[in-house]
Amino acid sequence: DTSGKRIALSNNYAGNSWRQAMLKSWEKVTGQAVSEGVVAEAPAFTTAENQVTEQAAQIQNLILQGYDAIVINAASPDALNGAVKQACDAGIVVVSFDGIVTEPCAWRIAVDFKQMGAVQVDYLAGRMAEGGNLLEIRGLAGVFVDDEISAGIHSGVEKHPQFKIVGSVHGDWAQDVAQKAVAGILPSLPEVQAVVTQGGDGYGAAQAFKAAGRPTPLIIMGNRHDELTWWKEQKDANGYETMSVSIAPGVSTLAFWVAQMILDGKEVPKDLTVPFLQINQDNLEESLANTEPGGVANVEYSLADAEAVVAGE
Amino acid sequence: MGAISKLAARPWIWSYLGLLVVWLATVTFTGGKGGAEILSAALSFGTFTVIVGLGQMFVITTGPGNVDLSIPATIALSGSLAMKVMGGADAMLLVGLVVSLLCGVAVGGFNYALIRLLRIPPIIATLSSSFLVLSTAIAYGRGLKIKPPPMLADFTTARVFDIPVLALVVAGLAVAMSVLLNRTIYGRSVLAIGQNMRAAWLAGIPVERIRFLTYLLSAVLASLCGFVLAGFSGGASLNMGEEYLLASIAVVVIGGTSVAGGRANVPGIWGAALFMFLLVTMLNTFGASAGVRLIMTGLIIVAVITIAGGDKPQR
Amino acid sequence: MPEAPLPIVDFSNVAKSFGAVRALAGVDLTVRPGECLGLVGHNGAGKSTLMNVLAGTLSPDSGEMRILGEDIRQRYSVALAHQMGIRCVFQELSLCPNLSVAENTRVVHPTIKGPGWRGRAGALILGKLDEIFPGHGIQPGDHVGDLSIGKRQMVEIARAFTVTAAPLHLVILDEPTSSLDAVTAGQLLQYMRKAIGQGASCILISHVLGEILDYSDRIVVMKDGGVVAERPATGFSRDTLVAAMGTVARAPAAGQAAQAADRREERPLSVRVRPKGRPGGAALEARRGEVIGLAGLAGHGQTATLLQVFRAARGRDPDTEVTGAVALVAGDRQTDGIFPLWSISRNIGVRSLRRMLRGGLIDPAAEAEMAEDWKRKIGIKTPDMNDNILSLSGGNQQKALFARALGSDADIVLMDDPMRGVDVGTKLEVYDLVRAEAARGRTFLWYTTEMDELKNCDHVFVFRNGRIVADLARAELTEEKVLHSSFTEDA
Amino acid sequence: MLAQVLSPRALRAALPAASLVVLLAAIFYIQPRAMSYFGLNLMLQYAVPIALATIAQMFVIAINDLDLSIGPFVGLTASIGATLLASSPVLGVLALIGCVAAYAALGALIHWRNLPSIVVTLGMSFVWLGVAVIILPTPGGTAPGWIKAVMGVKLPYVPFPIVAAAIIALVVHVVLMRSAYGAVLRGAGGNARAIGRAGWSLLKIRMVMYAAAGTFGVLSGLSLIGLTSAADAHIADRYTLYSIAGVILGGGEFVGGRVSPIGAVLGALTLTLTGSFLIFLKISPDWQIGAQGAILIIVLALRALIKRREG
Ligand SMILES: Nc1ncnc2c1ncn2[C@@H]1O[C@H](COP(=O)(O)OP(=O)(O)OP(=O)(O)O)[C@@H](O)[C@H]1O
Ligand SMILES: Nc1ncnc2c1ncn2[C@@H]1O[C@H](COP(=O)(O)OP(=O)(O)OP(=O)(O)O)[C@@H](O)[C@H]1O
Ligand SMILES: [Mg+2]
Ligand SMILES: [Mg+2]
Repeated sequence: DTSGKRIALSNNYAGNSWRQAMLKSWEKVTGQAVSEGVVAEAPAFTTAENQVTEQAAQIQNLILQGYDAIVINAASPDALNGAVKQACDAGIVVVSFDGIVTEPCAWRIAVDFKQMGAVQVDYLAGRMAEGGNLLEIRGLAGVFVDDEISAGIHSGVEKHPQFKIVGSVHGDWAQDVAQKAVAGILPSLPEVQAVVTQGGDGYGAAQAFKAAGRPTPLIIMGNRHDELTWWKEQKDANGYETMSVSIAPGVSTLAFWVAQMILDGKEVPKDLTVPFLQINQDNLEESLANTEPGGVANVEYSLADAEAVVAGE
Repeated sequence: MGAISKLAARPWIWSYLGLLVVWLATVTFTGGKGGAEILSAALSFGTFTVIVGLGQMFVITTGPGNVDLSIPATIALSGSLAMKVMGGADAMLLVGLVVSLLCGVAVGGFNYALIRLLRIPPIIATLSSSFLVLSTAIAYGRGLKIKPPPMLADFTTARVFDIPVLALVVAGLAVAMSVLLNRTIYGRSVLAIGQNMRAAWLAGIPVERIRFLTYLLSAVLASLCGFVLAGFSGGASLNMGEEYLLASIAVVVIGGTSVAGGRANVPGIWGAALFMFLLVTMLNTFGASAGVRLIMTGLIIVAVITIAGGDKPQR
Repeated sequence: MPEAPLPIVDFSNVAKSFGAVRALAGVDLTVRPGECLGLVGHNGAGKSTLMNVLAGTLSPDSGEMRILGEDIRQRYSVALAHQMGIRCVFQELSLCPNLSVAENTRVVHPTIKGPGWRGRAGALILGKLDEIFPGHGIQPGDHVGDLSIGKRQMVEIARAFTVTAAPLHLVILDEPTSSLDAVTAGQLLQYMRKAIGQGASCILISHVLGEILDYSDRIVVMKDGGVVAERPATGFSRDTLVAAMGTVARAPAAGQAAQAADRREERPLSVRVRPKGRPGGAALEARRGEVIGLAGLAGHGQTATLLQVFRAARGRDPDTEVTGAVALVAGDRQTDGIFPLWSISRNIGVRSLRRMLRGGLIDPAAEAEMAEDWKRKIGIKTPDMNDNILSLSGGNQQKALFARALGSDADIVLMDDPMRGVDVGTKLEVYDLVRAEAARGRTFLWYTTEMDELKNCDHVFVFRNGRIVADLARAELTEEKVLHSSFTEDA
Repeated sequence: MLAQVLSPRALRAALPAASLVVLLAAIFYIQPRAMSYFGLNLMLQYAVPIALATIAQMFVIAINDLDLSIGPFVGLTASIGATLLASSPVLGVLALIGCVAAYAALGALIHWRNLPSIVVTLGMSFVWLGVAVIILPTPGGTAPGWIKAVMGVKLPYVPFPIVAAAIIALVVHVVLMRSAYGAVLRGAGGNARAIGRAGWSLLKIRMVMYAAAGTFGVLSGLSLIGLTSAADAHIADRYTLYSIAGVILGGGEFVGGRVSPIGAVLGALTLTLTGSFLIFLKISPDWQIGAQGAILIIVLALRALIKRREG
């Protein structure tokens, strides 16, 4: 019975639509859980600045407030270990997701980011047997996720040597930054057959190609509403075909249920993997219909879903 | 000779020289390919930096310690407000523009109230207010991505002879701002206050009214930037202003405006904005890694300012 | 050997140019031990430049420089000057406002360090202040920024006379009395004589010719970057000195000041300041066309009253009535007056921008016209009004500030000890200008510590501790009365 | 005597301490559990690196410059600390000395060419970040054990962060505010020309101040990894703004050489605690960022009240 337990969400950033959807999902699912008496309280805390130190201080404050479990989307995999260890030492259950922490005492709900990169090139190899020039749009330099996805993409290119990365820019996972960066490098590039991305930047890339008057290449999309909408428009207009890979922001709710299960005394392995969200040509309409304007394609978890993930299904 | 030394004394010349060098380096690397397109891209993206840079320039010119750090948050709030109000309808275009500008007026007024009534140093005042503004944007917009009205989107992306129309409009705005700075009582007052606030007051300048107008101007230009930027990039987002924090300051100062106040320069802002864009483009083109790119960006900024030299020592 | 002792300073043919301006055109200068050299000359004659060269803060373009017989031309610097016992009280203040008086003393004495340095520096400066300015009321722990300009000047002067490791041979005083009231100035000059009696030397620069004539042994007159006369002080009279400086001596036009003093009630009111808060003071009243003097010791509320009027003209203040536009001529030109990045003409025009508008924009031609107009009227010494204001000498900068106020649309002109650093000839011209403008209906409120200037006023209010303690009409004005009121009701 | 205690100057000097006390009282009221050795230790740990960075910024502000690169610089030194210093100590120490030297050289460059410090440090912020990204492409590394030990030390009665903050404040106070050369250094911020005319080398003064800033930047980076045990190139990006805010909260001013080391440290503590305060308040996530701004405004508004009383 966890009806007296308190679970806190420690979040380091709220400045983009993915994080906003993540917080919204959390609010929705935990709100219901609280009203049903599953847990006593499940507030979310966001730091003002996307900073490790601020989040570490935040975790320490949550320790002080005596929460039973802390669910973390971490600003850095290693640098929060000190604070996480302190939480564990205080007898608090720590579950990290999306931005996971490496401290062994915490649970990790990880996304296979490498795979997220590799699968893009695999998909391209299926679509263009003869290969071609790739433009890579990366995330924020110096951040763990960016490196992982990029490594996955590069391993994919090694596997399919008919592809060649002719340019690489940092789009910071933001549509307008990506647009600007792509617009800058585009004039110097030869014809680009496909764009590999990290999500959130596909629409910006499309805009940049259009503005430069270049033919639109095959752009791997993310899961934001604008990206899916653009894809749909292209599909309807000229049968444009691509795919989208992303992480569902609702993974925060999975983390919530995992924390609840641990508090409930259930046996949960320390490392869990969630599949990333993939949208294909045929389930595009359905995903788009389920995504509200301005939001991102999402999956929210129920306790049953969580139990299934824990059971390894 | 005389002409050259006269030109060299112009503080903005260095940013244009810098952009020329960087552009040549890029074009040389690509074997002469895409030179015009790169410039055209620089024009269309530099435009946004110029808009906020103009406002930041007036603020910085009012004296040491004056800087507007609320620009990114204002861009985000104004962009999302306008997009939501317009809801993608052409008919609402003017309403959206007015709402966005009013948002700038509100932010500017709030900034100034903090500075004046609570005597908070501008850097900290605008930083604090940016947190509040961003929160408002989050609470109100939740990062809502509503498409801009087609007319706005078309206007912001339109080109004549490969020159972005928006860049032409903003060039006009820059000329107007240059006149405002050099030929109006307001502009003179800003320059005077930047050199010596007390002397300006004693010379009969309504110091506080001018500072108020300046913070207002900066915020209104930032919200205008948010409006067109949202139109240009197909909708507003919460973090769309982030990169303009440092960029707005950098273009102003690289463009030859004195951070000590009292000396401002409009043409330099254009040069610096294009230079900054071309610099990133050049390093992207060279295929430099993120680390090398950052280092080169920094070193080139330092090199440009070192060659240009600082303020000449006064008696 | 009965040979004359080695001169402390022996300069010959020292020259210095700033761009096109030839500030020093080959100057010869000697200073002997135990003498006070008076240095006079019109504004921009090159006095401060010469002193800067002597103090090591400027290096000359050419010339020979010997200090205590040593040829130091090649390696001269501020530090060396200090080592050789040469100190300078510069025309602009050289204190750090964020430091205490003791800390400012330490700054010029590298040898004061180690534990207890603060106490030693404090004792050193306090001792010197007590010696020069008894009753000064300055504490070593006071922050210089909190002190009035007069007190700062006292600190700086006392600091120049303090001695630690380096000897003291020569103290340069560049217009030291310009921010001091008559009493303090007297104290300083007295002390200076005492120090000279003890073997030190001084160079005294001042536009108050009485000081020069009374307190120096030898007088050097500079004009346009060169020395034009050099004689023992006894060889000059006031008139010959003025003549040597190149200005035509004129008797101050005191007579015409007293106009319509008895019918002042009939004139329309320009300014009325009722005493604020504290009881017992009289009200200040100025009527149209009057020149009103604000007298008393420095820092007794005159400037504050001017600022009160200035503020009241722009807003509401129940205690202060102001009936027209005001303009202010600042005396502390560095902090209150000039815009250092601007040209002379912009500095003059800033108060009159509204008048230069053509179609909503400032007309550069109108601005240039105003500048040229005033260059002529007030004789600003510069090749080009578009040059930076800082290229002017101190006195000429002050003239530009006069031009700013007199050229404006103000009905009431506030003058905050505006003649600091203005040479005699210019002063006389300005007096005339003020009289002429007053006759045309302008009202002047004029704070000054100089008796000569008060003689140009229709009415004088004497200030003490922020209040008006005496109200003297032109006819009753005497130096004794002003001094007497300045010091009454106080031990 | 009493008049002196109540003088505006004294009140202004007391303000940073007063606002800290008020904030602490509010926190203790909302969350009594914070009022313990454990609680204070947790809340104030991260104040140590911020205080060090604030002191670094203060040295630069003292001579009327502004350092927009201190955050990335701390990130760089943290990255060096978690990689080079741990793997090959000699190389690591040399690299850190190099960092300090680079700062001194920056000061020399700014002086030599009379450059605006804002632009130069803005440029350098990219350089520091770039070097950090090259040294540490992905977050990680491990802090040397001795740093972790120092930062994790448990003192009797008084939590380590409080002692550390007091030591930092006092040491810098003695060096900058009480020493004979310190007076000259500050004087350069008040009236550089006067200091030059008194025969001091302004070049040397600027280099000394920048080197001091660099040194405290290094200390900040090292203390930071002592707490986090790993580094990240972006770990301290926000320290730039924090440090500026800390100096101002501590009663410093941007121009005129008016700074206070004790105030700066108190300002850093205050900033750190505002974060805690907010979390204890439990505001809606939408407004948490805004509330941080609101608290900054409230604390600074107190300053305005006192200034107004000054008249
Ligand atoms: N005694 C003074 N000395 C110098 N400056 C002053 C003085 N009093 C006020 N000021 C300056 O004037 C400003 C406030 O003056 P005031 O409230 O009259 O505004 P203003 O400049 O007249 O503008 P507005 O016309 O909009 O009221 C302050 O910021 C200060 O810089
Ligand atoms: N740094 C400078 N740059 C340009 N011109 C200068 C500079 N310093 C002095 N001058 C010029 O040199 C000349 C001599 O100036 P200086 O200050 O020595 O005059 P002064 O005799 O001290 O006058 P005053 O009595 O007004 O102080 C002036 O014409 C002045 O304009
Ligand atoms: Mg002079
Ligand atoms: Mg007013």
